[in-house]
Amino acid sequence: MSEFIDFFVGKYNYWAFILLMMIGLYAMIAKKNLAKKIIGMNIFQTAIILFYISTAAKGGGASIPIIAHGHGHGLSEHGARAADYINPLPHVLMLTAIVVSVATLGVALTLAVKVYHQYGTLEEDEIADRIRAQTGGEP
Amino acid sequence: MKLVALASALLCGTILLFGTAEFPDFGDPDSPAASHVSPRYIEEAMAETSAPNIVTAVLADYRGFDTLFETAVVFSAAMACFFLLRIFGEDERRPSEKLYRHLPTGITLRIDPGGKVPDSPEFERIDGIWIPHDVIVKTTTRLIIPFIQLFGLYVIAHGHHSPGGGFQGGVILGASVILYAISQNLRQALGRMGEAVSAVFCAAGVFIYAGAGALCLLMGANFLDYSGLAPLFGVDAIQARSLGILVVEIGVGLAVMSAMVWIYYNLASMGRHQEGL
Amino acid sequence: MESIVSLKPLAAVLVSILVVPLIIRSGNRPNLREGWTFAAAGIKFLIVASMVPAVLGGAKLELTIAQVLPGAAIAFRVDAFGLLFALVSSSLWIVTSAYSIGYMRGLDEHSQTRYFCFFALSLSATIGAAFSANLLTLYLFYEMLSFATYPLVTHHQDMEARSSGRKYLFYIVGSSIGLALPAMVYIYTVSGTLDFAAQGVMPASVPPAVLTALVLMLLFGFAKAGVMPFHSWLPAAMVAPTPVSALLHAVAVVKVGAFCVFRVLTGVMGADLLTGAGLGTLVCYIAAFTIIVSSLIALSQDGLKRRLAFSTIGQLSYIVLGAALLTPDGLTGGMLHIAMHAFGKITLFFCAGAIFVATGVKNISDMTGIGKRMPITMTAFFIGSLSVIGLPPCGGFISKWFLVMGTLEARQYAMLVVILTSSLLNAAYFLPIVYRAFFCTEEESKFDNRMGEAPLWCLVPLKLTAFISIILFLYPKPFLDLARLAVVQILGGP
Amino acid sequence: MSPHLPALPVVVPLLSALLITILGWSNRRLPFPIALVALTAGLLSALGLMKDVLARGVIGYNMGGWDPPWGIAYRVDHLNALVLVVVMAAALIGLIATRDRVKAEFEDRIVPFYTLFVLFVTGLSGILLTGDAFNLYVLLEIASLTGYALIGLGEGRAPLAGLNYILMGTIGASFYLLGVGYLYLMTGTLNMVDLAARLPGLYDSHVVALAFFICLTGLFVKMAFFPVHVWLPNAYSNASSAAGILIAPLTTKVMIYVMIRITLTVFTPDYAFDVLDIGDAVVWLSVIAIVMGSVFALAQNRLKRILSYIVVAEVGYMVGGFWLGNRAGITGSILHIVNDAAMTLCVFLAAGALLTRVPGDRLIHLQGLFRKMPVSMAALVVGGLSIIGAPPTCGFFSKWYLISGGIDAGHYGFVAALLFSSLVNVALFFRVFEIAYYEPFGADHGHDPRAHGASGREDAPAAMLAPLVVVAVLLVALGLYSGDLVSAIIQHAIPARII
Repeated sequence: MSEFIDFFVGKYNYWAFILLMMIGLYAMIAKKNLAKKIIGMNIFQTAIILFYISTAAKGGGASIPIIAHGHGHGLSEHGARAADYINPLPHVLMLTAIVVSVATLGVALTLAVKVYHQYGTLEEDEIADRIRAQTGGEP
Repeated sequence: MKLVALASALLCGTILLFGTAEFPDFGDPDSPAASHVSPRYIEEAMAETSAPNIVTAVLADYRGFDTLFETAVVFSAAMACFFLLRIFGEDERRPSEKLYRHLPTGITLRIDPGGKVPDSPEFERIDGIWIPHDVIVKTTTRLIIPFIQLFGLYVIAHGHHSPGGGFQGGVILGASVILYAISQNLRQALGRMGEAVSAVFCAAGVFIYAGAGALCLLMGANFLDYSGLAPLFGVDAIQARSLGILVVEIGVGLAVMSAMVWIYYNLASMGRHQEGL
Repeated sequence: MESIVSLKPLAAVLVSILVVPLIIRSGNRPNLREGWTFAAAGIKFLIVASMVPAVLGGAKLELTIAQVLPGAAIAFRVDAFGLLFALVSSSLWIVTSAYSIGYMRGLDEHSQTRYFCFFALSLSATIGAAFSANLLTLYLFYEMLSFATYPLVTHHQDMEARSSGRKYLFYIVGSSIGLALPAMVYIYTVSGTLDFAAQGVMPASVPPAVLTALVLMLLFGFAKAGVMPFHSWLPAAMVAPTPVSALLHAVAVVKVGAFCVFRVLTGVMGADLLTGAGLGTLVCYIAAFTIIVSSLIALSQDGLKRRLAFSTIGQLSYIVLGAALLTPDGLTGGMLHIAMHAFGKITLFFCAGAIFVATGVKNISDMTGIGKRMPITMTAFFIGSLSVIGLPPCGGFISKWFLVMGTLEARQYAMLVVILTSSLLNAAYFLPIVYRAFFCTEEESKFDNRMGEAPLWCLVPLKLTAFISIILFLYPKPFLDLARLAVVQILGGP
Repeated sequence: MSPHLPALPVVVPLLSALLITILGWSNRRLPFPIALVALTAGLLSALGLMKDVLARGVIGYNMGGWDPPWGIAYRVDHLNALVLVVVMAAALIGLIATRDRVKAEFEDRIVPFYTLFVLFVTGLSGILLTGDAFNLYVLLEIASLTGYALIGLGEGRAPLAGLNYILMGTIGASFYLLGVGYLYLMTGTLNMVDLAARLPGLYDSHVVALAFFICLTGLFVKMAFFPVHVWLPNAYSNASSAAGILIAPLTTKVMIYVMIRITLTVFTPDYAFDVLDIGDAVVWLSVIAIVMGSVFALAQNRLKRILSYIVVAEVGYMVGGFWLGNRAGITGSILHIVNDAAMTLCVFLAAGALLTRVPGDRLIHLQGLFRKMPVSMAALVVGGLSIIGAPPTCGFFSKWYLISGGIDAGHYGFVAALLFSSLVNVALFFRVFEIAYYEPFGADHGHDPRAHGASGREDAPAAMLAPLVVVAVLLVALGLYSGDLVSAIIQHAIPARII
């Protein structure tokens, strides 16, 4: 039992991201409303961002990756130690991923607006009904 | 459908959980991620790029190429919104009546489609959802906006030393314009920062970034190798990197700000740039 | 045996492709258009004929177009057998072109420009197949021929043409992609080459079961050979205009199929390998079955062209049989039969077409007494029949003679019986037509006594081919020499 | 050649896309020439790269002057140089051919259209050249986002199709990102070569296997591999014909390249084919993909939908061929990337040309088009024959290698699926040809066409026909030169240990 608790406690960050991801995936597949699907998509992306960020953490008092007293001309007299700062790379990567997810969200919302314009609804089954009414069932 | 969704989500989750057993623990300082590539950034970034904020150094220099395309993603998203949504001219499905407000008296005229439009400067065209009295909101935002913008500039400029940089600063700047648009109205915001300005600024921001990289090429260095710009700045190679980072951060800030504003314009008014939020 | 690099094979193939744009350009000036066709046909025949001396001298003319796969290029190699086939097809193109003019104009058919274009393309494909140096090139031209003839088969563009066209494609393309292609790739995988070589290219390590499967896949895969049960496209394709049926379905298309089977059995598999595995006999029996059954079906057909079609199916299997006998005389007989049957059968088709142009009659039962109205046509028909049956004084006798010798040589006495039986059946379905045409009472005759032959453009070609059929009996030397040489080349003699 | 050549195929289009917006905003005549110059330069630099690679082997290029694995490095070898040339050429031809269509379909949106399209090409060429797994994700998103936008603006159901494309595409890209994250977690690096160097010690780790599966799943979504193909048919068939022509030949092919790259370079063939030993399973999946793609195509009654489902089946060809894991199969797969790009371009371009003169792409609209638009139909025939796999068009040769790979691997199910799909393609295309060949003459057989008016010929504008004819000729040329292509380039793109 204690092993299990160790396992769980030691890796709770991964549990959290997996849970978020499942929520996002569920929303994308199960929800009929396109806006909710888009929200699910965003949750899904956020879960992955959480995963990356959590890998950057370092125990033992590591600080944010900004070198203290780093002002002035930068030669290596400051001598930063890797263990003192958390891993900057995942943060960099996720800055990019956040921007990408925002951009995707923007385009997705744009298309949702267009769909709403066209069919007057964002419910998938109602849209399907309208399409059937318009085209007489042909694809 | 719900069952299928639940099943696939659970399946996906279980498979992923199964993998976590071999993961390094949370915060493990000896994990491969913490010990292979990243130590060099922490230990050398200051010496190599003269930027104490390691995230900025990695973002804009070591992995500056990623960031260039990150900016391009923002630009393409804004362009995509414009491409998909923008409706030019009058919306044919709703031939709109036009509303004009006589400024001195506050009287609103409704001009039916095809009617004569008053062309005196005393008349201002307004939207149907125009709300006359929102003095508190308008005044407060007018007071706040300059400070927001100042802070945005600070965040861009201070990205070397503190959390911040082009993206963050750009978003803050963009937010200030969006706040203006929300508190006043879309028409006025467009008057301050028109669509063409947003579009060209957005492209120009990315162009500054990519152009800086291309300039390095012209100077004989690799793409985005700012040390090649040293002769232009008149400083040594490491300082040149630091300055190069600043230049691209400015470009990013410009692009992100304009992109935010531009996306807002199109989304808020469904591409008609009138009757919007 | 020397090899000469020569552009002639390519030129022979290209000449009828290059003429297509000219035909299209002069589409609204029929005389000029047909002039181009004749020019191309003449040039093609001359090019082909000019290769005869070199080939008879034992040389092979070669040209590699593109090395598309390691060990398998798109390449031409003119050997005696290919040249024999090319000689037959290119000479008959000239005749058929003349006949086409008479037929198409006589019936005022639509889309004649398209017709002549695809005709030219089909001829390119046929010559290309004849000169192929390997199975890959052969397959290329085989497929090209399939697609180029589709618009010809469906020329009438009515419902019947459409369904026949579908059937045609289904059988021809379906079998070539579904059976021949995988077999080819398999052969390539195990042997690393697809070249035709004396005694084949198959390594001895291939297990007999696989070998049997390959032979059957290729035999049926080249469905243009019309071996049963892959034959029923042929009668269906008779909806095409008669010159198409004549050239393509009695000469070019079906002979390409038989040619492919011949090449596969002799050039890819190899005579010794097949004999060793007993596969020659297997193919013999399949061919024999086709010969007998198709002759029996032909007996019951009333449509003249359909009867000819079933006759063709049987005659094609003679060629396959000849190849499968795997003895020198059998092979010679098979090859000669390509030529002899071509001249005989094309005469018959020309006659069928001429009858249709002149009288509009398609069924044999309506032809009673037609001999008095169209004596020249029916005389030619008689000569053609004799050639196909294999009686002197016609060329067909010679090829059949060699086939019979081949069966004896191979000790396949059952096949001897088959050939003889089939000859009787041939006679039984052809001669009554001639008999009815000439010998009937006034009351029975469905035509009055006025002479009424088809237009001259139709008449001259069929006289010519009938005449050649007789000449070939008296003077078979060019073809016989080529065939004998080809047998030597195939069996890998000195 | 300049040492900076590897940067150019990405940098030049990127800068040009921005210039299109900056300069084109006030002058609507500029976008097309700028795009033309950009893609021409892109193609030339791609050809230059190809030449360099042939002469010198693998070329590396460090962005920002930082050595890998700290910086982002480009790595050009035979494989991506080849695909880059294909992508650039297809994009350039598409650009020229669609000029009039774009003018007609997007008259107010010329600037964003060309900006997005050039960015799309930028993203693709970046994907092809990059040697960094995360950089690939960013570029993937560039290409996807612009693709969503270009496809989303069409008629009818285009926005809905675009939205579904976004949802699925994002799942795919996110899965890829997650897989890269797992790799990063286990190795601490993102550079492909460095990953490959550090992975062998971890081959028995479940996480690495999981990372591989996650990446692969994500890429399957992106390349529209059955059964996660559902976004593709709607997206491609509803897109405007210009967008369809420009996008359809490229996206799936580049995704297949990514799969090959990840499998061969990052995970190495030892791991993918021997340690994991999933080749057989994936090939069976692709058998299903091929068969289902073909069957679905049969059920369609619109030309562009037929073509879209054929694309789905063709994806199965390439995935299956690659996962056969032998030289012939992988050769076939890579060759098919080249050929399928050309074939898809040809048929979509032909469909686009037809759509300039007929009201819609339902099969019934195609009646009598052989007479009306002979050149466009002839090109469609060539494209169709190539997709069927008739020699000497290029489709035959890649199919040849694929079948031969299937026989080598003893995977007869795959061989059967390929043949089945060829036969279905015969049925599909000849149904189209038949309709285009017969209809108006069906009723009055033997009728003299001159009565219909010989001047009924009304083909697409020459500006569209010329590129179309070029592509059709290219299909045959590619076929004839496929031997050289394989021996000079593709053989070097496959690791030597694969036999």
